[in-house]
Amino acid sequence: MSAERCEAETYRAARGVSWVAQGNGILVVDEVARGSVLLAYPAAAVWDMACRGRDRAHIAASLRWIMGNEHKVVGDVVRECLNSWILDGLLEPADPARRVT
Amino acid sequence: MNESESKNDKRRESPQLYALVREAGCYRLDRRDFIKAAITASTAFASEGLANGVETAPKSGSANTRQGNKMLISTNSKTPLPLAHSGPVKSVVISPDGKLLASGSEDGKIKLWSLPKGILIGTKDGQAPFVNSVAISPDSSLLFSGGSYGALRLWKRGILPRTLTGHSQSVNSVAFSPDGCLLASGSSDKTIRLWRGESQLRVLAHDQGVQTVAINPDGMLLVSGGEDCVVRVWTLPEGNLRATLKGHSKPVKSVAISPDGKMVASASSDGTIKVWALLSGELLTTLGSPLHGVNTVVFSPNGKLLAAGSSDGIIKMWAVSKWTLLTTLDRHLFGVNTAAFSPDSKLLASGDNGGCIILWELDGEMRRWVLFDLEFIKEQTKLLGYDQMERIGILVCTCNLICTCNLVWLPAGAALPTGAICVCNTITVGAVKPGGESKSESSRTVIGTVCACDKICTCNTICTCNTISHAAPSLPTPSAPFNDGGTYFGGHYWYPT
Amino acid sequence: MTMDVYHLPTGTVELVVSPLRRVSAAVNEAAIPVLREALLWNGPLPEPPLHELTVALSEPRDEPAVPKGAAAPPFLGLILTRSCNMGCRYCDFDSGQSDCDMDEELVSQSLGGWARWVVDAGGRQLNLHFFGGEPFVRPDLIELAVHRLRFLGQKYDLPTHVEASTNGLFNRETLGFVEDYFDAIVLSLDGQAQDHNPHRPLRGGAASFDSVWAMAQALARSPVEVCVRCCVSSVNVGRMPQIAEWLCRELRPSSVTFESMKPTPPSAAAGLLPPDPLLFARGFVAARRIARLAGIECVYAALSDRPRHTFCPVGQDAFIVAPDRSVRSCYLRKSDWLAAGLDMQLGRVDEDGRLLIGTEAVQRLRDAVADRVRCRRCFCRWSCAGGCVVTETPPGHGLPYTDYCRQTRLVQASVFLENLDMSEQADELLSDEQAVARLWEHADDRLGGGQ
Amino acid sequence: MANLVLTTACNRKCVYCFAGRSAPSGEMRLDAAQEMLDWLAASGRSEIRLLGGEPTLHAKFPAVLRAAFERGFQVLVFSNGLMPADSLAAIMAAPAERCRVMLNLNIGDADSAGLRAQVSQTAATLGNRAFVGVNIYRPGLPLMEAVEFGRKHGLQKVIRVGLAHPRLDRQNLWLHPRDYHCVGDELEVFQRRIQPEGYSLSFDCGFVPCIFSNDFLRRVGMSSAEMGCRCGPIPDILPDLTAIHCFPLGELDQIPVSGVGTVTQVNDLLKQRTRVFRGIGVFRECRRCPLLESGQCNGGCVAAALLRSRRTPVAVSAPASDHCTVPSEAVKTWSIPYIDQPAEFWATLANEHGPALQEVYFPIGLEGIGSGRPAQPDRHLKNLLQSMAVPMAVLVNPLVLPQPLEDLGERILEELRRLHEHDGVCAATVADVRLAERIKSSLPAMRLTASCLLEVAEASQARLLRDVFDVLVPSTRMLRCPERLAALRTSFGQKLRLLVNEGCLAPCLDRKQHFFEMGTGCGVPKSLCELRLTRDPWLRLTGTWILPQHLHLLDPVADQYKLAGRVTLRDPEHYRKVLRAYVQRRALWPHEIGGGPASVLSRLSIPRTHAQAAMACDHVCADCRFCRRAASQTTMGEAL
Repeated sequence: MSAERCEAETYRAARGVSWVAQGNGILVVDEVARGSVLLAYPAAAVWDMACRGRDRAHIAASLRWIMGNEHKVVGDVVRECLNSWILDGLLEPADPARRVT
Repeated sequence: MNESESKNDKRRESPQLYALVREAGCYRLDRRDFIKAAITASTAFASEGLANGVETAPKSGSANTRQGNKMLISTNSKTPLPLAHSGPVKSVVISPDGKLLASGSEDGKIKLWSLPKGILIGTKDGQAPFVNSVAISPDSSLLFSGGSYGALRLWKRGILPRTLTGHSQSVNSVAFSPDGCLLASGSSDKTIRLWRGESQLRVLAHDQGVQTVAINPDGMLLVSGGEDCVVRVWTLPEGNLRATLKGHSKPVKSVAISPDGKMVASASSDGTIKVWALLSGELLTTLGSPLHGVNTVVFSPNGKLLAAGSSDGIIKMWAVSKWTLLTTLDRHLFGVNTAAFSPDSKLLASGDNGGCIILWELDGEMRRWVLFDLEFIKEQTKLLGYDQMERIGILVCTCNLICTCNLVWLPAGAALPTGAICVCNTITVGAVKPGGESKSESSRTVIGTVCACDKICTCNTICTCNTISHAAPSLPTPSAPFNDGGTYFGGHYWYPT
Repeated sequence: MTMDVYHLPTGTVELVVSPLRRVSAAVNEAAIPVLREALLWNGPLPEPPLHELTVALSEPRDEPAVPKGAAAPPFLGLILTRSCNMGCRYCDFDSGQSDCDMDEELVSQSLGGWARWVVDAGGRQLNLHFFGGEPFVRPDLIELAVHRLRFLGQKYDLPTHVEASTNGLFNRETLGFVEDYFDAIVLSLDGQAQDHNPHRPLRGGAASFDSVWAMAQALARSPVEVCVRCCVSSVNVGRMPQIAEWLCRELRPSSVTFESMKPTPPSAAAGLLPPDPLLFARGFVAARRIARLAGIECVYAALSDRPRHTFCPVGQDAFIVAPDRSVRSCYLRKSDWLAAGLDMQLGRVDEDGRLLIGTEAVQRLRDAVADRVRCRRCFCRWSCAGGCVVTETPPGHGLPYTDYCRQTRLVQASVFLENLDMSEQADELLSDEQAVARLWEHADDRLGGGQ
Repeated sequence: MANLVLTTACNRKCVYCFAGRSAPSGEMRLDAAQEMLDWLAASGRSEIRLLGGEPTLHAKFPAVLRAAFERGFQVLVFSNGLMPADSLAAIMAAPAERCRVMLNLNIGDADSAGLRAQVSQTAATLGNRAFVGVNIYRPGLPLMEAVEFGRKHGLQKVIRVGLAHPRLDRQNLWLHPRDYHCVGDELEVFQRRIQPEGYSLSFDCGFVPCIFSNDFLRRVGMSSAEMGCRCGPIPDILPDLTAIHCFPLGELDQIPVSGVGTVTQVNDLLKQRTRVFRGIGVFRECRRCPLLESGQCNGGCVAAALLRSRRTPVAVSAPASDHCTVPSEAVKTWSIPYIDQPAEFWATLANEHGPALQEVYFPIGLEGIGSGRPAQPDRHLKNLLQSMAVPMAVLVNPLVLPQPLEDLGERILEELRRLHEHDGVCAATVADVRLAERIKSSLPAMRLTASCLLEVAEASQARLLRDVFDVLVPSTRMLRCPERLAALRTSFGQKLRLLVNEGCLAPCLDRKQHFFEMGTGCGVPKSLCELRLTRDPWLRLTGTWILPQHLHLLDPVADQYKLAGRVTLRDPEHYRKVLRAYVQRRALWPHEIGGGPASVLSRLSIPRTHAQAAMACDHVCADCRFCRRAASQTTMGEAL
């Protein structure tokens, strides 16, 4: 996928995945594969914003402020989180029509 | 009376304290306690049908077992009862119109209960650590209470309570004259003081502390009894000693005059009740067994019955004509301190040392009622024995998690509070002598008073239902670390000593 | 050793109160000289009825000392924006402010700097509260701030707590975010439609009750704790008990706070007057009884069961960051506290994210709130503590009681009587005009003060 | 027990109803109901409940009732009181103790006079066959109305209280978790008032222990664990013969019942389905709560917990087949006792069982210390150790050290060091925590196992032993509670080894005396148990062994298994037969497996139904008639 199309893409939780804010992280539960994972920050922020329909660019920008001065590695944190979740089947790209500006 | 005049006579009044609160009302409780306090209050209202001030559906008509704060005692065995006071009930009295029962207790509270429904109308703070005696005026409008530190207070509906100062020590007994204009108060400062309205008329001296006073129906004679084991008869209103009735070997706890004014009964800690002819002072009869001290004696208004409550919790009832023992009422778990008949002699109210008030119906269905105060029913679980699990002690397999004993758990490794006794059967080193124990006694390892097991106490097993066929452990008193007959279970327990 | 014993005529009984010793009592008029003689000129201990009270009142107790040393901020306030989507009739925060909104960098830096400050001061929880105009006008900043806070919470291994004061006008998506991450919401709701709409119309003047009520009910069904803040003016002062009963039945919030409206130019223009102190006190006492039955706490800001020097963040070392990077102790506008002759500025957030806090500014504010002339002689000295230092007791304030003082004294006296289990006397006080007048004119409540 | 949803039709519209649309509307055919009853009987269940909408509206309700009685079931009918006459007559015709009715009363809201009269009329006819049930959907409900209703009609003195739970689509009226604490306090005050009159409370699902005080839990005779773990499948079987976890979670997963092994297996599959949500909890504070962490509470109602989560509904259609197979037998490893056989015997065992043979454990050979066992012949031990034919482990569980650890500690450590360096023994089972600490510090390479004699049964204990021991053998008395074993395993964090053929009646306090006498040789081991078992022969059924044919029930929670009985398995042939049966899961009877008194005395055969029931029974054996009846049926009677 070309970079900017990938940047503009939004996501949503896959079917059968539910998540709840738990402590200072997020507990993601996959009802089908019957697994659950507790996401710590900054992954939790990426998940939260992804599920609320923010696109990659907005997530990266916000993450820079969220992590404060450790923002140098923001770019690949976002990419790595999103890709791993998509591979695990927790996250799926929302259809482009539902892009949230 | 113009403004300044009312101001001056207010100033000349004796100083009065109406109410006192330490830990000034903290109205910002933690939300959960706040809810608890409110819920109890609201359910109390709900039970009276006044939830949030809205009248709920009226109760079903049938004579059910619970009305207001009165509950039928259905079991015949002596089970623990819900309590009316958090301390011993020292005095109960029923108003001449039969509509009000006042009870004074050592928790410093005076509680007013409406009869016959038995609803708790009000709780007054007796302004003294103990309230020893209460009396209601013949016109049922005034209530007098005598308490510790010489507190003698007059309560009247609608006006603020007033204190009659004079006694230096605790006031043990208060009695109205039948016409209601004279009040007698006996106190441990060896004096009996007579009051008319709020002013003091006369002071009569006794050798020892005065325990009880009574005035005869025509208001001409006053009978008093005290620690000098003697009953004295005084003339009223002059107050000179008319007779001294000797016979008791221990302090006289209570005196009562028969409605026809001919006889006076005195109850004493020596366990006997002596009935004297009031005018001649001659001993008519002696009742009761010298086993337990008798704390109260009272004649029924119709003159047929004499009731006496003793410190073993049993109320005995005699027929006045032939002094035959009619019935024994045995439901109190603690000593009976006080008793009072209703004006129609159909109801007897009795209060005991545990804070229980029981109403005995003397005719018709002969039912027993107990008065309870919902608000404070929460704290009384320490006294109420909770229903023991009737698990017999045969061996069990992987058993469940019911704990039948009143022990307090600590998570493994937790520090022992100071002064607590730890009883645990950890697998410890060197606790058992090489010879092992005899077969008969089960091989439990007693570790003495302080837990000697290793630093990490691995014994926090969840209590299993008991195993060896001992009786289910009775409620261990804090002094005895754990009951001898019962078993104990794995776990790191301590008793709050 | 402080005297700290106050006495107050309430018409039927005399109220004797010692807040520091947490003792309150009701006595008759004749007992006052006896107590005064026993306590002030250590005369003989009076006999029984007053004996116990005198012993309690003569226990030595020191006044709480003014805090010294480094600032220990209980919470961080963020004024994300001064703009607001409502046009409340009594609000003089006209949204056309110059120092408009915060930017992301300031939000991130102020949270980072403040978290370090709390960790150094040994704090055990990171509390964040959103002030402003209407914080939810900028949901993106809210989202950023909350995630930043939780990131810091995870970094320093401290639990986090997020609250906001809001007017309840936010959309469903923001509601989702609030349900997930917010611990408490202070919702401004001035009663039912007939009370709320005259006070709080939308910008264009349209009624706002329906949308606020829908959002309130959604919040009530969420795990967020809802604290309702009800502003009382002459319009709805008569309906306080009904409002309390309706809230407890329909919304079951965790607490209901009643505040009297402060007169402002817009409110005068709209013809809204502050509530009459006596009517407010009657309404509050009745509302409090109803709320207690439903197990819900009824709060009046000036009541407190613990002695304190100040009833608002000022003087409690709170850091409130405004959009102009300044760190201040009060969320009112700068022009307000400058007009009152006070400088609430504590410091500022510098460019690379450090909090520069002037320790002498913190100490100056602590001392400023600690001693208010008018309050020295009033029995609400340790609970109301002078009210708002900007509007009620600015420096150089006069001695006579203002309407706010009168209202607070009456409410406090009634609540004391209620706690003494003398509700009838409280009702008698509230219904007896002369008794109220006498209480209000009672210049010096101190037992030793001139009669 | 199990719930049969006979029909979804209902003649009332309760505001809080969470049965609602979770089940496809319809009525269970009579033959389907009979098939279900047979299946439940085969699964060893003795009690069923008839639910629905309103079960008594089922066209052939009397016939269903008769079918249940024919199969010896205890029946409990959940009804709203508006019963057709024939159903009421059928219930009245049934024997009183076999058929009870729970009348679900709508207290607090304004029932029409007609409705209330009809319910009262039904209650009056049922009398003490019925008891009142109440659903709490808001705080401040007048609970006393239920007691007065029960008193007026002479119903049983039991009030069943339940919380109204939310459906996943949140369309019904449910009790919000923020009001749980108010309801908890109301129930405490209510219980206090009705207790003197002999009324007792019974609790439906979804309650959590933190809303009640310890006093209250004691008074209702429940531990915090019992109050906390009430959310679990029963299961509910819908008219189309699919099983669901419960009504609120109806749409989460439906498992077709026909073809599945037993009810317990269906329950396990449903439990696995919701296990993943257990960590959420109904309150925000649940995540920091020690009760949840220690397994005493499983976070209350999952449906209420799911309120806090963002969910995308599951529309996965479960393939019918794969849900019905019994979970595959994972290869489990075995720790087996050393008997004095030459190295060849162990070599044959090793290659026969291969990876399944974890280790052979032998008692430490120090004179005077003993392993709580009489001295065993160990002629071949030395060369078995040298031959390294099979991994070895040493047993150091001197239950009762004759001297304090301070003097014995050094000798034990030095012996272990010798075994470790010379003979390559790198595993030890220890029964004393301080001893284990010393071994861990001086011999870090040694894998330590916590012996079952430590009586580890509580999650907080397991957490403490986490950094000292590598494997934990829990107390045998909880061997039959898969939930508690799972909780223990999570809090221990490492491996769990279950001792399966230890027949000892776990909490028997004579056990220490028994081991002590064996260890010091100054008594006869049988002397203690025989006395008790002759008096109550049925107690042998309460032994804690798990037979090979029932091991699959423990597979989900066990990492390793252990075989005990070094004395009773002395004969090599018998030893190999028992080991082969356990590893390959072929049926055996208790008297064949050896280990513990229950089997030593005489032949004992256990009916399959009894073994199954023992896994799911409430373990209150003291007054449980089930084992007594089973004992009379087995051949044990004449054997003794």
